[in-house]
Amino acid sequence: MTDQEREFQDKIDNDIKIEPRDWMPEDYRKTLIRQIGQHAHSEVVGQLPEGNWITRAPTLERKAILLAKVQDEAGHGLYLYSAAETLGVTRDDLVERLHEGRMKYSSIFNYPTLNWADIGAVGWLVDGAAIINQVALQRTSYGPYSRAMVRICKEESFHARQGYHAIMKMAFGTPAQKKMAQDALNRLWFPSLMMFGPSDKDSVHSEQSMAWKIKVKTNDELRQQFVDQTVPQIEYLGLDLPDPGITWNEEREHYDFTDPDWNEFFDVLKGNGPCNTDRMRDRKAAWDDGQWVRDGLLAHARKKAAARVAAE
Amino acid sequence: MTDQEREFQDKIDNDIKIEPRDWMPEDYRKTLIRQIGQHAHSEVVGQLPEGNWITRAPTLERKAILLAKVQDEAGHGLYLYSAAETLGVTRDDLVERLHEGRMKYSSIFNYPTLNWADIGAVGWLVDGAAIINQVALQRTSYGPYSRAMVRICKEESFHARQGYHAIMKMAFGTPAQKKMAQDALNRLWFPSLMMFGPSDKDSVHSEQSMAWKIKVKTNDELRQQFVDQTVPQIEYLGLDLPDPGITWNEEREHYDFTDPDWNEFFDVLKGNGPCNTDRMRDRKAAWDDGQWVRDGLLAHARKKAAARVAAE
Amino acid sequence: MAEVDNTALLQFLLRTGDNTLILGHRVSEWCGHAPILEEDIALANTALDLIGQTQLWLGYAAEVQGMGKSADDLAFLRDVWDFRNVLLVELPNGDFGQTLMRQFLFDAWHSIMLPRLAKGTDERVREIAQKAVKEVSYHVERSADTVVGLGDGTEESHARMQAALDYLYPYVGELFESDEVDAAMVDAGIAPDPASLRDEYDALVGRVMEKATLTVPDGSFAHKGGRTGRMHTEHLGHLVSSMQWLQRAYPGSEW
Amino acid sequence: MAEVDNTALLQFLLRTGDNTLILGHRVSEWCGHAPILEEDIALANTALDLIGQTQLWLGYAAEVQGMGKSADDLAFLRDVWDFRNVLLVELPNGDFGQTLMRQFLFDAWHSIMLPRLAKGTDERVREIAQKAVKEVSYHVERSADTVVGLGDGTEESHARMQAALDYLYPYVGELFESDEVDAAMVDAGIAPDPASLRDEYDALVGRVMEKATLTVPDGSFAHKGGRTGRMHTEHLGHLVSSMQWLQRAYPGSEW
Repeated sequence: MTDQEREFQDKIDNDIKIEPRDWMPEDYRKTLIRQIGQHAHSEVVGQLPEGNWITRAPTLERKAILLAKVQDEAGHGLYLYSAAETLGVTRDDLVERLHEGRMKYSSIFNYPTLNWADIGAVGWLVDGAAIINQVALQRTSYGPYSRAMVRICKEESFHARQGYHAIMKMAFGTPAQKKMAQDALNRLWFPSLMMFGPSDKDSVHSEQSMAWKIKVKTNDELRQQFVDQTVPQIEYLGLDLPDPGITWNEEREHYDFTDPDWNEFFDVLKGNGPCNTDRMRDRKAAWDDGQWVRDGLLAHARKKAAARVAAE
Repeated sequence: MTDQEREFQDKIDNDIKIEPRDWMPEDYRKTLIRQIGQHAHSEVVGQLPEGNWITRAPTLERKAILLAKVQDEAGHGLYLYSAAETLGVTRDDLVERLHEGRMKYSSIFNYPTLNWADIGAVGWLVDGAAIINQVALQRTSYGPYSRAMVRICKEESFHARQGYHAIMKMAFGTPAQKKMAQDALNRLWFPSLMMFGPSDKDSVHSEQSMAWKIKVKTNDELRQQFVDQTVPQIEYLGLDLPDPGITWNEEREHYDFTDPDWNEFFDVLKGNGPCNTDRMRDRKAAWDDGQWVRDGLLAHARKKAAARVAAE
Repeated sequence: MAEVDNTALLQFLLRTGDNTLILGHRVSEWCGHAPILEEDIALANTALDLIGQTQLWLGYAAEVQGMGKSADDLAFLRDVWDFRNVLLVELPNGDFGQTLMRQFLFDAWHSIMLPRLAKGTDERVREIAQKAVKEVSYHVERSADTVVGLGDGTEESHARMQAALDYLYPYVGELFESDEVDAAMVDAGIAPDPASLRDEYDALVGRVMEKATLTVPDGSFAHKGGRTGRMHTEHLGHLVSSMQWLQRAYPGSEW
Repeated sequence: MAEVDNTALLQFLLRTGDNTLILGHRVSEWCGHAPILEEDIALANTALDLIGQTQLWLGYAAEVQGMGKSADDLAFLRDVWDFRNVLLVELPNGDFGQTLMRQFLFDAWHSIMLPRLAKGTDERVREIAQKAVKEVSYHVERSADTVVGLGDGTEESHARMQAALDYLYPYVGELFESDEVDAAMVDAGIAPDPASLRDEYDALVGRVMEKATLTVPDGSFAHKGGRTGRMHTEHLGHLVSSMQWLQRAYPGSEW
């Protein structure tokens, strides 16, 4: 370990934030770019499954709530791209990597939203799981990322609460609505568990990330926390447990549960999820169809700047 | 008048059909190309307002009937383009003239179909009006056109009957359905009257066309026939008359009725109808988007032909 | 001031609320598909404001109607013929340029109409308009800037914006139509005669189009039929079948 | 032969009828927008045949269900989760090439399955299949010809057809899934095990793709969830909201 490296690790060990101008190991930078970039992409792609129901939201209030949420997510995308840019990449470069398949986004967004209860369930389960990750990440070692997380967490917990209210309406509604809620829970349960990543023993990047405090808790710890927090909510909603393996373990003082099907997880990662193709097709089409808009606005900005210079 | 012209007119006066290889005056040819071409275009564009409801047809039976009808219309388009081609133009040329705005189609298709009863009303009123025109045209002097008309008339009267049955279901259905039927009748009545063209005194092409038996009855005669046939049907359906001016004239033994608003007619002709832009946009997009298909199939046909020649 | 007839007031409120409902819905269709992330945010924000205004306008409309209905009932349980929005707002999104051009043409009118309503004689109308006017002054600023940026951008962006303007302009005239409903609003001091706003509108649109290097089409032809409900476009029915799906399929549920 | 369990038979009939319903609906979306007038006619004709078959399959399904429902009730009053069509047929039309590729991939399976059903032990299934098989042998001939013509056409048409095949091929595997419903059909001699048709299918598709100069993608990954109803695509919900609009908005009417 060089002196620089030791000094860097000391800061981290003493919970002193690393800032953009500080020296950092190349791998730390790369790992962060990957992680923050993927997080940003997830916010952007995450607009799509929820956007799928905006035009079918059943009341004006629900439409407004959903619009506000999707708007927040786009906003999170912005913060996160900005945080990533402090590490010396551009947003356009990150977007290009996404479109070329060299960067990922959260696999959960490769699952479809098939009934209105999914919108509640996404807030409750998906944002719920995200928050567990993100609360931990508020303590991450990289300053801009940590501060973005603080800001994002506030909004995300608001979304999770709204999601839970939405699913309550469904679970306590008509039999058809309750059936929608159950269907959503059944479909989204295991994909939500997968959001914490593979089991610690199979996780590639974990150990170094923990030492660098890019990760703060292990995948399995976070997953257990999610299960423990969510099972009582399922019971409160009067829904059937989506996994017959869920039982309270007196000894561990945690819920036991069935591991998700990791083959499915890796299939989805490879691009074979139910919606991978559609999501990327939509995003690329948005980007390509918007080229003339970006070009036009840029050309106008240059004309204006040139006119200003000429006038000076 | 030259001998050729006299001979030509004699044939017409004696109800001998003019055939493609016969000599004919250039104006006769041009007028026929315009008339048959516009008729063909009308069949093709006419798919759009009905197609607008195919995905929303309320029963499987209704969907099937509507599909069959639209299929027939495309078929009529084919016959008519073929008839026009006997006069020395190509279908592609006619399509190009349509897309460039140099040829028209029936103005009625520039009105929207806004509720399900419109589909019945189109069959009943629009096809009803078309048949009155077309029955007369079975006796038209140009052989291929006349024969196409005979064939088309059979199918069209079937459509008109089906349309009347569909509107009956609506008029005798729930109050909401009856309201749809009334709404459709009110919106489509005057545009249907316009289908016969301007009043005889304002009609540009009429006199020569009558002499050539390209037209067989005057616009006003045909329009009166339509009103006389339709008013009792409206009454049978229990719908309100769409025009307070409709009254039985004992002396004429015809219904009196209010003239349509010819300003609106000419506005629509100029391109300002409710749907002109959308209809042409749809047709042009279909044509342009399909260029690669036509090119591909042509290229394949050439390869096959070349292979066949090489094998011989 | 004449006392207002409730039938006329209801029509007026439906017109106002259906405009924001349908435009808000159209704009919301963009969600996640904008050319730049900032535009995703801006479009969602515009849609959100318009839906919020809809809740107020249609909420008041439902009260005036006095049949125990809610704003949601009006939004989700009327069929096409009962909608009273101008045709302009129900037209399809087209490309981003067409969406923003439609937005500007509506915002410009909205930004001129609302301050009048905010000073009218009906307290509820006044309150709603006062809230909305702040949002809409931001909308019009933003949509005007984008129209200028794209009109005076590249050759392609200019051509697309001119095509959007040519397509949409014949739908502008309906915003300035007057009928007996409007006359009743004028008599009661609730709203101005729409026709009286045209000069100010033309001046505003003219200024922006000049900066955008775009040509306002000649000709006074105006498509209409939306604000009377007599003849909407075919597009509205498709919008409605999506928007109302859940309420139609599962009537009487709470969401 | 085992006597058939009505629950299984119902599922089988829904799968068969929903395939034709949803594909027929998708194809009908083309109306008036095909690249050539002859194709407008052909597409309408295909849609018409498929809707006609749907009437028979879902009509029989409703009888087997024994709850007094009609084919229309099944088509227009079930929500997405109750549909049992394979995912392939609910995918969007895309361009004309994608539509025809989807059609061929389905027709090829249909043309292999139906002759088996036409010789099965259930009289009604047999009758319906015998009628359908004639129509479908025409469909598959036509769609195969078009796939060949466009695959072996220009560079552009070739590229588009290959892209369509790449996109659609992962949805083919679901046609050959087997579960307890299929086992019950096999036991009762009504239908073959879908898995048993795969070789014949691969041979047919292989022949056509070779003529079309197209490459069948490697990899055995198969999207599924449609024929069990466990997980459709997001596309089906939009199709359904349009298809069912009138029945949902005006329940209990006769049309």
